[in-house]
Amino acid sequence: MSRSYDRALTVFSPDGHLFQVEYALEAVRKGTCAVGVRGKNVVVLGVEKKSVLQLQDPRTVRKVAMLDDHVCLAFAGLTADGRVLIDKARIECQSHRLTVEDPVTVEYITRHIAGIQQRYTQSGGVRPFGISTLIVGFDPHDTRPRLYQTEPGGIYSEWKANAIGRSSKTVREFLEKNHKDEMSREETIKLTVKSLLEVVQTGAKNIEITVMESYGKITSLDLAQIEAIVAEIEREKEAEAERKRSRLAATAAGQAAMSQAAGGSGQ
Amino acid sequence: MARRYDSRTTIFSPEGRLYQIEYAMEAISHAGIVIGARSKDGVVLAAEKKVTGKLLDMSGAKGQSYGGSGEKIFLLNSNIIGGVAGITADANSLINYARQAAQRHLFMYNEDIPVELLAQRLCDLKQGYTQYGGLRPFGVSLLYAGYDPHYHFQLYHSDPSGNYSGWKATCIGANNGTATSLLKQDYKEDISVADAIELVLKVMSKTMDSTTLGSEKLEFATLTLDAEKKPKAKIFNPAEIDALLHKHGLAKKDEERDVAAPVPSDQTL
Amino acid sequence: MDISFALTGKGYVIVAADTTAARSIVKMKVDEDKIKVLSPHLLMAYSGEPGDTVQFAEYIERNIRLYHIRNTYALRPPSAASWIRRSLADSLRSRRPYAVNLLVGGYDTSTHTPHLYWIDYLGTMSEVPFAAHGYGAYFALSLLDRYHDPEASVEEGLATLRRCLDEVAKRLVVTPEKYKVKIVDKDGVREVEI
Amino acid sequence: MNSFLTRYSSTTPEAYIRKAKELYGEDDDISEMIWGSAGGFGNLAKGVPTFKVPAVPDPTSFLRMHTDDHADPSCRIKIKHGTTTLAFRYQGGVIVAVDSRATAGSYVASGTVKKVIEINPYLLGTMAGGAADCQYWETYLGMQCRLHELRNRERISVAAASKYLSNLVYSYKGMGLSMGTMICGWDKTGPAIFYVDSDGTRLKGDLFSVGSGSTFAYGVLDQGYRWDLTDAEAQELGRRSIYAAGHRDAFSGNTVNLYHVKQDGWQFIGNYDISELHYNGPGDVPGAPGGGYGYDVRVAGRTSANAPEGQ
Amino acid sequence: MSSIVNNIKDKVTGKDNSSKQNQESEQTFTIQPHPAQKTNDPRDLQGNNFAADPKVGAFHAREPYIPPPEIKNNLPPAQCTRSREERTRALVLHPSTVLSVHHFPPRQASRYLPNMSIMEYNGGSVIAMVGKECVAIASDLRLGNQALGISSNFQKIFPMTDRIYLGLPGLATDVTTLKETFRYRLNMYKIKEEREIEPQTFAHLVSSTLYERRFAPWFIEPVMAGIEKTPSGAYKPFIAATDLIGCINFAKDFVVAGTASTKLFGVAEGLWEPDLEPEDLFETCAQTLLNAVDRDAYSGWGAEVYLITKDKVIKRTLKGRMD
Repeated sequence: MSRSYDRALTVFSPDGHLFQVEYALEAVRKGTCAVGVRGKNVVVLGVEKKSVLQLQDPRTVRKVAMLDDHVCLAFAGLTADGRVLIDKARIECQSHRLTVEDPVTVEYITRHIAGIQQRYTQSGGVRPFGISTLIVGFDPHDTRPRLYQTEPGGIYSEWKANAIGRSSKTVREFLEKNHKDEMSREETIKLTVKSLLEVVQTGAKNIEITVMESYGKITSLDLAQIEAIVAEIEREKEAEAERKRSRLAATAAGQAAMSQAAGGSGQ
Repeated sequence: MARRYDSRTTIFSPEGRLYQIEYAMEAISHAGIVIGARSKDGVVLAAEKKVTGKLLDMSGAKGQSYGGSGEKIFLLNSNIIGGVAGITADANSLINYARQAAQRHLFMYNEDIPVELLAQRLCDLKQGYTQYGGLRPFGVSLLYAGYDPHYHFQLYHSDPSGNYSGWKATCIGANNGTATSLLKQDYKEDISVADAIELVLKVMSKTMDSTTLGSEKLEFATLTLDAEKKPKAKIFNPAEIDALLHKHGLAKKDEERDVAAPVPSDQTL
Repeated sequence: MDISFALTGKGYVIVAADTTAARSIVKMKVDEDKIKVLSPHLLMAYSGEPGDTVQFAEYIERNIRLYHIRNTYALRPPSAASWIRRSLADSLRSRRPYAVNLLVGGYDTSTHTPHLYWIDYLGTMSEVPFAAHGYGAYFALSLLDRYHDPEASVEEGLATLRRCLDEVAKRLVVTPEKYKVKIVDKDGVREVEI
Repeated sequence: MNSFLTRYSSTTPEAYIRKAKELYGEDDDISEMIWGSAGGFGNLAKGVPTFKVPAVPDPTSFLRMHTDDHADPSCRIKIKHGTTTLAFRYQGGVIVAVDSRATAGSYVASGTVKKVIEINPYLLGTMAGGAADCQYWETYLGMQCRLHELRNRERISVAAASKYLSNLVYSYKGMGLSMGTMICGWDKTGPAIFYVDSDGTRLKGDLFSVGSGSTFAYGVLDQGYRWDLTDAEAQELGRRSIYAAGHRDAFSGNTVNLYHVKQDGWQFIGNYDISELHYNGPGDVPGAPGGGYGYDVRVAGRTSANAPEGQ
Repeated sequence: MSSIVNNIKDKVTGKDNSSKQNQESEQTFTIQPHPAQKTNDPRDLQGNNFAADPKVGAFHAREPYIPPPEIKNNLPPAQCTRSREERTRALVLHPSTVLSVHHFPPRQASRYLPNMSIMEYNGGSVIAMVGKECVAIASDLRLGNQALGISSNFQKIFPMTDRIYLGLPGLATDVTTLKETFRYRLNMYKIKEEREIEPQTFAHLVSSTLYERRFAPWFIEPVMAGIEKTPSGAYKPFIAATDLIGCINFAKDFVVAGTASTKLFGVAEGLWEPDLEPEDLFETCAQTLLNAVDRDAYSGWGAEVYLITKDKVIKRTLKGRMD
């Protein structure tokens, strides 16, 4: 009889689950992958981009949204929900400036977004937002890059690197293995691309990279730049594989030699 | 199992899907097709009418004014025309909303609403209908063909979920797969509006169930710039549509008709 | 006693405003910037009732910025000016109207045209080739009738502005000593010394 | 003696003296005062003309209350304010230029007012403020100047004439006289201009403009003014400055009257319709640049738009 | 200056600084009964047709004066030496623009006395005149800030439909606001009704829009002109004006408003005659406006005339005095 509680959102199931929130997370897992990585003075957002169809206008396909001069957001999940939530966040950014003059801190706007998401899990008659977000930026008068994540349930948390959306688990594991503190701009971008390549098989044309270097300084890499990075990664992999192969070959040769020697000596 | 989650819109299924939206889209795929194509000097919309019949009174069709030509294509603002596929009653309410939104923008900013902004306004409404309780989504997809000084001629598509995207050429409704591949094949960058008209009509004639086209089954509209560089929407009236089809050799070939003295086209069956 | 001037030229608008913040007979500040940059190609000089000016200007600034962030493109100068005018006209019939006079100058990148709007605290708006608010208007308008050239280069435009400032310095009883001057053209906004 | 001056003007020196004479019963004598410089120049009446004043205890405040003295637009005695007049001195003499509009409220009562008063062949007075006040007192001044000439066998200096006028109007201060005038002429010292107003201000200077449109006239005048202007340039500057004021100021306009004061007296240069100046300019006159003065006419066909080539 | 500023602020916001002041301003808000409509005069209400008798009705709208035929037909021909074409050329600044060619498928000043300092703040005047199957509406182009001229290109006449034009003299901020309000309302009307509004209906829309602000009015006295098609297919000229709270005055000859209205009345009384042909109407209207605003300090700085005939609208910008 689980029938009744997975519909009324404010109700717990007997075993303490909020099913709709969990199902919303499923919607997120269906969404395209987004990765955020923090370096020493830089924070990078990478998103997996659906292929732009031949007749589609590429201008209108946007996954990374500016919230204010110094805060960017990428989301995974239902696009329409994302647009509506982003709009609410943008209004808050300007409203905050108007009332207290200072721009929002990254944590403030994250908390605000998470708060909205939480309200939609508790209020009557609404379903949760089917999106997770990665929010990156710099606080005013601060050089530390920030990276936050929010989830449909309204949870938010700060990260050194994280991923949301399709295969985010794989990517997160990859990041856990490869992330280092104090990475340079290039290293951070490369790690972002590399981690995305874990899930994006089609390469550079389906990757979008946004780099934030300091307060208000945001750049998007163009296709050529991303292709160059991908090529470099390929080359490294190649070299790595080559090394491995040659090491293997060497080992094999060594073993062969040894066994031969052994055999020879045995003979 | 899925049955439980597909009956109410505001509910995620365990797989994270919103079935009502998907079903709404299903409804659209049975609707009469609407094709749009953008060119550097104009946008074109064509639509297949489903409500036809000998006794249907089309004399009230207004052509140029807000009335639109009836079922599928409507003037949303002086710079935007909309084509709808889906539940007609839902569409009427959305069109009304769009027109009001456009007028409010004009009132506040003294300019025609930018095309993408109007699409967004409508999508915000549609999204709301997928998130708030007790409502079902709008069973309507729309094509917006418009002009604004920011991005010039534009073509957008919005669906029941509240998603929208911009296109060079696209279509909604029945047989959209066939039409899309035809469009892909024949669409070229930098085509002129005359080419776009031809392309749309050609795709239309190949996609529609009936083999020949006529004004009783077709709605047609273009948006171009006039001599003063102001957007000019033209929703064709039945006679103009027939003339257009005739020009492109797509008109109904009726052997029984007296070729020497063609019957005025709006009196044909 | 605020004074502001603005004039168009070939592909640009120059906006100038004095930098004095006065209260009663006291100068509270002599380097106040009374020209807001609303968007990459839009400037607004404001003057009038102290308090109202900054409150209103910030309200406008944030809303224009919000429009920009929401739509990725900024409002074009004619639309922005219309919206600002409406805000003032609405406020006029509210419980406490803003008493702010504005000069809105912008460059429309889609039509390659500079626009300048004269707006007063009642919400009266007129598009003009040159404009002034405050007592400076009574000296500068006839001068600009005589010397303004819509096709002037930036240097010529600044020279004409210089004439206005000199005239005010010469004839007006209480003259501001410093002006802030900003130019908007196809490349955006920049500040110049005069 | 029902002289208004003796009764109500207590500030001027002549009033003190006259009051004293009255006290000592010398009233009916022809006092030597009238032969002196302060007593008027031998006019037929005693001293200066006399006027009826309101029969109230304090006529000054009574008049102030009911006269349009800039502050109260709903008062009973309306005085014409709209005007633009200007005069400037340069190497070639004095240029005097005025408009010709008279307004009563928003009504344009006349478009052909003569606002330059030709005091005598060497002196001009301009008129701003109360038309009647200006006309009366400057005409009266002309009379006195002529008497001065006859008595002293030389023309009165501009300084002296303006001082005389200033003293006269000052004695009525606070009673609602309204005038702002420039006395212009050429005397032994060369060209001279004095600004005299009903407050009692009297200023010597090179360049003045008076009236509601004066700021507009200044805007053009100051920018074009140099001591070494040629006669043609100077006349053009005067014309153009009044045009500027007539254009921008609702209470100035209709026509420009232009005078040039030279060593041998003043000369009337011309009357120009301001609308005609706007559309077509002054015609074939010295100094005219050709074409209309109007901004729209001047910049017709020019545009601030700078679309790249080929658009 | 500041007293005017405050005055205007208070007027437009309808703010009462003190109840006494409020009472005073309220006292000026009188509407005299509209002559063309039923008054609340008991004689009207009791069905005694006494007031309707033109000779005795105190508020009866006077019909335009039409001279008897023996006078009209025996008038000497005009003594003007120039042809009408020549005269038109002299009057017009730019070549005339044909705005749209369309195919058809008593004067009583209503005297709701406004606070004149507000009505005169920006200046401007409008006149509309009836001709034979045509109407003309004309305005000056000045925008002032009291005595200071700001712009010589401030339009006060706006097309509402292809054949209805609305003139809005008064406080300039309200000119813009009302122009936009009417555009919005008419567009919504068009969307809902799927047809253009008719002049009579439009007049009532104007009236009710103004009366919405009965106690904090828009400082505008609208004048409208258009051509309507009667059910019998004839073309009927239409002009009307309202006061600033919407009392409609349907006139048969001409209506005026703005700072030069008194002067316009005077000149129009002298120049207007019934059944003028379009070009004659244009000349009459243009001359009336130009000569009236020349006597008004707050109006002028150029003028424009819209001549609306049964098949087209012609706009002409006049060469007016620029002082």
